[in-house]
Amino acid sequence: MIPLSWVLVSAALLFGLGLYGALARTNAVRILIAIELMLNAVNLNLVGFSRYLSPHDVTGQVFALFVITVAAAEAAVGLAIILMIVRQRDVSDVDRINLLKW
Amino acid sequence: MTGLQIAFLALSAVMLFAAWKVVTSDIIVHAALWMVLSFVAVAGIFLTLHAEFLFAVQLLVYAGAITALVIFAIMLSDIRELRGEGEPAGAGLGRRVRRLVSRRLGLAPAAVAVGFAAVMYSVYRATPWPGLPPGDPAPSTLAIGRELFGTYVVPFELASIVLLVAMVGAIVLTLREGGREKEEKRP
Amino acid sequence: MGGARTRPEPQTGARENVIELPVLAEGSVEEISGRTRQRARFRGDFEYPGDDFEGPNVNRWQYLPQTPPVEDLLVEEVREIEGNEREMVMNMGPQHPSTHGVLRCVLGLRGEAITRCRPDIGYLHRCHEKLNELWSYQGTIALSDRLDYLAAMTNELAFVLAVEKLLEIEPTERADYIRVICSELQRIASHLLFFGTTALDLGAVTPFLHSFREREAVYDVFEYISGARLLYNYMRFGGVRTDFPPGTDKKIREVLDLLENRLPEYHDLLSYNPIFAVRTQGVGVLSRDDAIAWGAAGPVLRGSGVAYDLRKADPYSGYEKFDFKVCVEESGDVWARFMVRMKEIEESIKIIRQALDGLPEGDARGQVPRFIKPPPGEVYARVEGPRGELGCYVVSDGSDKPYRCHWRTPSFHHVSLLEFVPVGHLVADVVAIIGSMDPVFGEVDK
Amino acid sequence: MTEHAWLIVVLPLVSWLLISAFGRRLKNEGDWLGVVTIGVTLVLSLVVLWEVAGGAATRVSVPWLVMGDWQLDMGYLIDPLAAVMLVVVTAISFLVHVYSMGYMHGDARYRRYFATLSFFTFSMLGLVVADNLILLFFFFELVGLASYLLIGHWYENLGPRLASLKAFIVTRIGDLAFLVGLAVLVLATGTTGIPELRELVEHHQVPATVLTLAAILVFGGAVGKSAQFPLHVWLPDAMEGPTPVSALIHAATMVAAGVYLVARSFFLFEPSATALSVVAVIGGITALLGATIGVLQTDMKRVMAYSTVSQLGYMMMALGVGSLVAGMFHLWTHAFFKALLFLAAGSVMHAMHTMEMHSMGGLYRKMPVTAWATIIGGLALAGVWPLAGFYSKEEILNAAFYSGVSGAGFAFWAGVISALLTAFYMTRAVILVFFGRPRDRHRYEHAHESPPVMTVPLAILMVLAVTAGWVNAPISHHWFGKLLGEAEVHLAPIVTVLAVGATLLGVAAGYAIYALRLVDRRAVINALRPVYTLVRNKYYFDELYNATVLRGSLRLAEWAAWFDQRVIDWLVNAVGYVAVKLSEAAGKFDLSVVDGLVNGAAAVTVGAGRRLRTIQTGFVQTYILTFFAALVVGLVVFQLWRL
Amino acid sequence: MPAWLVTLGWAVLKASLILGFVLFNALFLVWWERKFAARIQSRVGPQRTGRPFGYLQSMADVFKLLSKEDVVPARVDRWMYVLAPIVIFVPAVLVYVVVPFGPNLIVQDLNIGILYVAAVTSFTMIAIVMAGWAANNKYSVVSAMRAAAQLVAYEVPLVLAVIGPVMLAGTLSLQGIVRAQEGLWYIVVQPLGFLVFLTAGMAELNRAPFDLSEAESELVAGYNIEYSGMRWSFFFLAEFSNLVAVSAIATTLFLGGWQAPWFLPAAVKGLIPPVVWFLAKTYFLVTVIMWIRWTLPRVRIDQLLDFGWKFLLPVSLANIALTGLLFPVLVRLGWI
Amino acid sequence: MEAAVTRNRSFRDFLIYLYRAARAIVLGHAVTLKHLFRRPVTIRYPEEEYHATPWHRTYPALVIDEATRELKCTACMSCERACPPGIIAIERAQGEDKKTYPGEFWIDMLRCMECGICVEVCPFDALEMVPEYKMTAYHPDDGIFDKERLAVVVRGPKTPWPRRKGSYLEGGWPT
Repeated sequence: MIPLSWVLVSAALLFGLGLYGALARTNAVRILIAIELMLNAVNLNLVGFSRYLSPHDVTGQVFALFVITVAAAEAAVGLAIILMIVRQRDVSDVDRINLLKW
Repeated sequence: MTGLQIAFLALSAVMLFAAWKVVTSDIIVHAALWMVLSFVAVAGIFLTLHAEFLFAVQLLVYAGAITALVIFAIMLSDIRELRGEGEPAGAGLGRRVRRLVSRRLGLAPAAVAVGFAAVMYSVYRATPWPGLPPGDPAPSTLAIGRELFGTYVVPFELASIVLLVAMVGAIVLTLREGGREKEEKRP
Repeated sequence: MGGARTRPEPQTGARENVIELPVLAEGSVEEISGRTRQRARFRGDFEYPGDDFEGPNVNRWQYLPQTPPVEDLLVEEVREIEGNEREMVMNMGPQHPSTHGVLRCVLGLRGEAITRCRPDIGYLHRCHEKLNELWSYQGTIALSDRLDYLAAMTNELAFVLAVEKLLEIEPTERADYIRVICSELQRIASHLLFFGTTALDLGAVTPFLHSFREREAVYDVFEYISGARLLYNYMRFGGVRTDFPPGTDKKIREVLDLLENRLPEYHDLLSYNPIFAVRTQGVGVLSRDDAIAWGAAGPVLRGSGVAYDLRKADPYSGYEKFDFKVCVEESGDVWARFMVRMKEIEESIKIIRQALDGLPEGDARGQVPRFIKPPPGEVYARVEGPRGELGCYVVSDGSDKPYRCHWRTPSFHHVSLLEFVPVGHLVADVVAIIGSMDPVFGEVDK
Repeated sequence: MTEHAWLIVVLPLVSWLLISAFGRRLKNEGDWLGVVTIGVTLVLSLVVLWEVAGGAATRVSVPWLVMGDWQLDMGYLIDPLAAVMLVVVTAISFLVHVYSMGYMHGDARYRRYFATLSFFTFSMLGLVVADNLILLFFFFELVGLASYLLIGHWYENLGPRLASLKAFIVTRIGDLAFLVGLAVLVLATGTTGIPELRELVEHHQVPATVLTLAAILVFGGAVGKSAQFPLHVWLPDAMEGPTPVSALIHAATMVAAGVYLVARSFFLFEPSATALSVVAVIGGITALLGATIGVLQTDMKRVMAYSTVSQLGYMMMALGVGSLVAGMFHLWTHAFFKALLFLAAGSVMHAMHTMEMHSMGGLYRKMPVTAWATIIGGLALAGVWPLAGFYSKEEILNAAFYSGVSGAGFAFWAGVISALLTAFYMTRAVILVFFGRPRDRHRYEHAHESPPVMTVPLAILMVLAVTAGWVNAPISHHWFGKLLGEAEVHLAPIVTVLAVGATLLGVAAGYAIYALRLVDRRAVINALRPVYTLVRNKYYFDELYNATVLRGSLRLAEWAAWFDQRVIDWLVNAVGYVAVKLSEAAGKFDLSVVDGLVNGAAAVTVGAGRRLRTIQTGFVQTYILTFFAALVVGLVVFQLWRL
Repeated sequence: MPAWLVTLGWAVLKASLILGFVLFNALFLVWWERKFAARIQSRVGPQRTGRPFGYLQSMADVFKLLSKEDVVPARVDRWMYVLAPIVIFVPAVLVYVVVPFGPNLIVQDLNIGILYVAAVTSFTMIAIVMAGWAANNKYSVVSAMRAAAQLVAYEVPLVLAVIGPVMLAGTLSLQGIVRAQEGLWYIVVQPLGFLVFLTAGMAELNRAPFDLSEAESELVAGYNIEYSGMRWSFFFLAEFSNLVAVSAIATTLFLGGWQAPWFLPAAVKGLIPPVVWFLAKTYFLVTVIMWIRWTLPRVRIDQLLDFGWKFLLPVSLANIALTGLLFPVLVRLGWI
Repeated sequence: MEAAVTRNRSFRDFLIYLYRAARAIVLGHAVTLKHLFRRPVTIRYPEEEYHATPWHRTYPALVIDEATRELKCTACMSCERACPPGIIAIERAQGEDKKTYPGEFWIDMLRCMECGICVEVCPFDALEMVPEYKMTAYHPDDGIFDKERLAVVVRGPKTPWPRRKGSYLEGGWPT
């Protein structure tokens, strides 16, 4: 019998860690990893809510599935982009990929 | 405290520790492997929440596919990173702290992350959550299948299109111009 | 990096002295071997007293271009690769199961694709040619066994032919036939080993053991003929050491029948296996021009579409009397070299049968003194070994030891091909390519 | 057989797949496969028609897509309408397949051609048997796609390329209307199945306005596909495609799909007088339009094309005046004689390598079969007794004559005039092409009769062009009409007289002008110069579309600008004026305080902007950081607020 | 006795049973493969230890390995180096949790059984990458990358091949799939699926002709190049454990698991206990895989990936489509 | 039979290739299956032995004359001179009958290349290559064979041909 808040709190902590990773690290792959962590946190929330708020319904789990799908797609495309950047500019450090700068 | 609770706490401790190592470890391969551990722990938590199907999917997709992708990307991207030279090495707490603040964004990421978690925590604490309904739920696999192909058939199809597009996109992106036949494969 | 079709640019100053000879479309025998010699001279890896050889006391080194030691070249190159973020250096060998001995290939890798390959040799150097100068002619026969230890008979034959030229004697007819039989049996044995190691390189263990089983049968015959299984010391000036023991004919025919029964099995098991086909076809293509220009010989040359076989082109020991085909494949890849060798086994069987049928009576040993002192002079004799043109260059100063004995060994030239053939292939292909060159390091590191 | 009618649809699909996949390795690139398959489907269709005539009908429906509690079915509906249409489609398709074997011989994309032909047939048949509107729409689109592919078969040339695009885009406009109509229907009724809809409509469970709206929108689809005014412009251009394709698509099947669509959903139109009027008027206009333009075309195929437009107008008109049978009957007869005409034109083209009638002449001696085919087709088209066209045309005029739908009168007279013009231009075409002296000696020398593989279909079609009308003639006791559920036929003698008179007049005029040269054409043209110019330029439709579609947006923008300047500016100025007055009243205060504030605010903004610009570091991470920081702050504020 | 103790006791018992089975299998199969390969190669194979057939050879090897020095080379990534053998061994054992050895002989009949198998086996890749990376050896890194690419490439057709039986049985539970095959083994209706499964399974196992990651003639020994002694033997154990696991899963999915052949009369069926059937089929498949290993040469990595992505994947998809198309027919025939 | 690589071929060719490939693989498996039931060729050494030909050259042994029970060797030093690697060492001794005999006779078997030249040059047939291949030793020193280790009795006709006939010595120097 796990209280829902436990789930939510650990998800929040995981999200926070992922957020920190996504913000503080400069390697693009690592940022992607951190984003995956954040998505996992979201999934945890979804599954937790699904279990507690609508126990006879699996909507939350279905959404978590969709999140996983999107995460997979995101990982594929993101890593492909990173590879492309590395190939073109020979860096995987986002500090050196600052073409968005004004 | 029931066994389930102990299991949950242990799993989330592992998950959080692994996540912590993901963001702090110096060698990127280590980060990737810690990520796997974190994912596995999340899968375990899914199991404690009676989401068996998601447990399997989580393992398959994250621990299997995404990890492979990440490892490929690491191996193919930057050799300096592989050698652990990409970011200042950190042994010892002092060095680590110095690294924290000497970075471009300074302490701000940490502050934001902690702030976010804290706010969420306070929100969760303040909200009255419903208790757990009694009894173990029926296995959800069948229900998920029905939902996917019933109510959510359109999102499902969209998701598959997204995957397809991502696949094609990834292939197109990583394709070498002029074909690698010339450059690498065949003389 | 360019493909294998284009020769890599000279990487260091040492190569600037390479003379780019025009590639002739249909090179005559003399042209090809002459070019081979000439190229070999300037590659700076052995001394070759050619036209400007003036006598015993000439310091031959002065004619050679100043070549930095090989090791330095490699170190430089390794540094260069390591400086490149996208490339990785991989040392294949000298202790690698698939380099057929102690070859070290310094590979530059991008992913698994080879960007450059530098063969590094010399790990098995035994001062062979120097020993030749110290040992008597008699002992040199025994020593020449150790050159290409998988084809001892043909090594001996080359040396014996050279000395016979010096002595201006002819072997007996029976001896010639026996020499032919032994050479061809040796070719079969060597090619069987090639079959096995190729299979092993490509990951199939079973064909290896099967071919060794048959090779043992061939060695049984050798043992019966000469008393030794691997290093025979069988050839003698003017003949062979001993005549065939009684029953040899039957024994040899048994082995040939066995081989003819087993070869289809080999083909079923490996040659026509689709995996083997895709692993070898189109891999390691050596163009006809490159093959000629780089002094390739034997099956490697014939695999590139050059119908050049010393047994036909410059017959010795009465090969002109036998009916056999020169096996040629056009595609120049690993598969072609493999198939050339497999066909050669069949041709060798044919030759041996003919020789056994026509084995003349007579003495197998010439009337030659045991201790010889050939008149001063120099002579070059060559035979078609299992690996290609095996040449022996002997200089006599009239003493009982060769003044100089140089060996033109095919494997040496084939190893040099590794510099450009594997480029663009994958690591796994390097193994196949080395295997298809079938080098024996006894004759590479003389 | 009726319950296995899905075979009819599936066989061409299989043929398409097989030819696409293995055509390269089949004998003759697989053309025989298409011919055989379509032949089989023709036989099957005939069997189905036979059974349907005997009273059989079937509907099979299986769930296709289930979304929550709404499900979409997929199935087929075989009723007399569908059965008739099946026969038309398969028969023409079969003949065109056979004909194509000769016509397309040696084409670079022979296999692709046949594959697409099969694909088209499949789509068309699917359209015919579809039992619900969404499925029908689906096949409607597929038909459009196939048509696009076929028109653009010779895509190396600019003409076909543009024509295919034009056809595709113009029909898309109509399809859009159809789609909207479908949406309206689905929203109003919750079902798309045709029988269910009919049920609902017949029990008056659909509001009349919705019905009218839906009917007109659905008719929009038909307008596009059937080349009705004002979307008829694509059809003449579509003649750039191979001629057999024109015969198949632009005479018999695809353009008839619009008519069929209206017929299929006729129950939507029946209760709505407005919708019927719209259909009738549009049909009448189209008929007239096509006929008039056809008179002055010099390209043989274009004459046929405009004739088709005109005839399709006829069919629409017939439906509009409330006679399903007349429309379908004309569709039926028209399919045969127009296919015949097109194939004959193709045969001519095969021989002459041009379509320009002014470079032909005297071809009768060279290619009698083709000439006879054209003559018979022309006569049938003109409506000469006892050829097919006579019956159907008379039926239509009759229906219009008796109809109570408003606009029927216009339709009737439009029909009569069109009949006259039709007879005229067909006579003109026949005489110009086959009689007189050859105008292009070189081409004439090289002209020759087509191979049997092309003439045999012509012969068959000739027979059909003669006899197809008899199915709804007294001789067959109006079998066709009864099959489609028409009660009784009233034939007004006046109509017959008018129709026959118009036809004869037209033929006579044509003969007089072009064969006997009794009238100086130049004089007539000069007399009617403005009309001539207008018609000669196809009523400037293409130019109109250019002007409207291309420049419309520009004009709109200009107008908007004008409106902006004149109206809004005026308002603004007026307000400004008042403000100025007010400001003056409070001048000093303004100057000192308000200006100061405003300038201050501006300065603050500029300065802040200058400083904040540095936030735009170009690092995504910074942005995310800001975002989350803002989120955290916002959440904190929100929490505090709630407390 | 408290309930949790009972649970724990059972769990320990089951775990040790599985572990025992795995270890025994490895010992037996090492010997069996040696003998089998030897006979194929006209050799005799082990014969001394445990005369006359050398059946104690594996035991001797175990003792040898145990007594060997545990070398941890300099500059390895120590933690990963130490962990990798364990990480590779654990999923190899965990797979057996859902393998139905008999009607009641199963540790836990999960309702997502086959998904569980797929999920757990995908960890092998991580372990290999760990080992390859940790050893600080270029050969092993290349091998690890090969393994990762290979496993990703073959995971997909493997799972897709599984879908056929799952569709026919209508359940993900392995026990359920076995029970559904009472009337007919699925290999009869899923020959394509079986072949794809076996091929992809061999690739997952890193066994010849797909043993690229430990290609001894190219990468010397690949990811376990630096390992020695007991650590190395963990890789070895895992390999054989996985070999049996794949065979067992294939048996379960396609060969009717513990069911006796469906065409036998009931009386005959009763003679032999189900577990014997299961083991017989499994070992038969193991032998077949060995046979293939000792016959075929090794493919190249790009060919391997081509084969997986461009051949096996479409074939497995076609198999699914075919199954879907044939499903009604089979139902009508009463075959399922 | 031809196993072709599929590259840019049509689907039909691909099918043919597939068939050929499957056939070749099946044939290969048939070969291995056949071998499964063939007799192994292994010689299990201690139990079974390899019987080399009698004239197998393993190492040169000193022949004991069976009649006199003495070594035939006269310590003429021919072999020592002729040995290419120079691994024969003889200490000549003289008996009472003035006959020379080898006081010590060593052969460094670790370096012997078994060329048989010593046997060929021996004018007294006192050396013989023997087919005895069990020469293992525990210590490198044991690899240097002395007179006792080398002495053997050779029974029967060792070689199938007369040994002395047609010797090189009989020929003359070509002029």
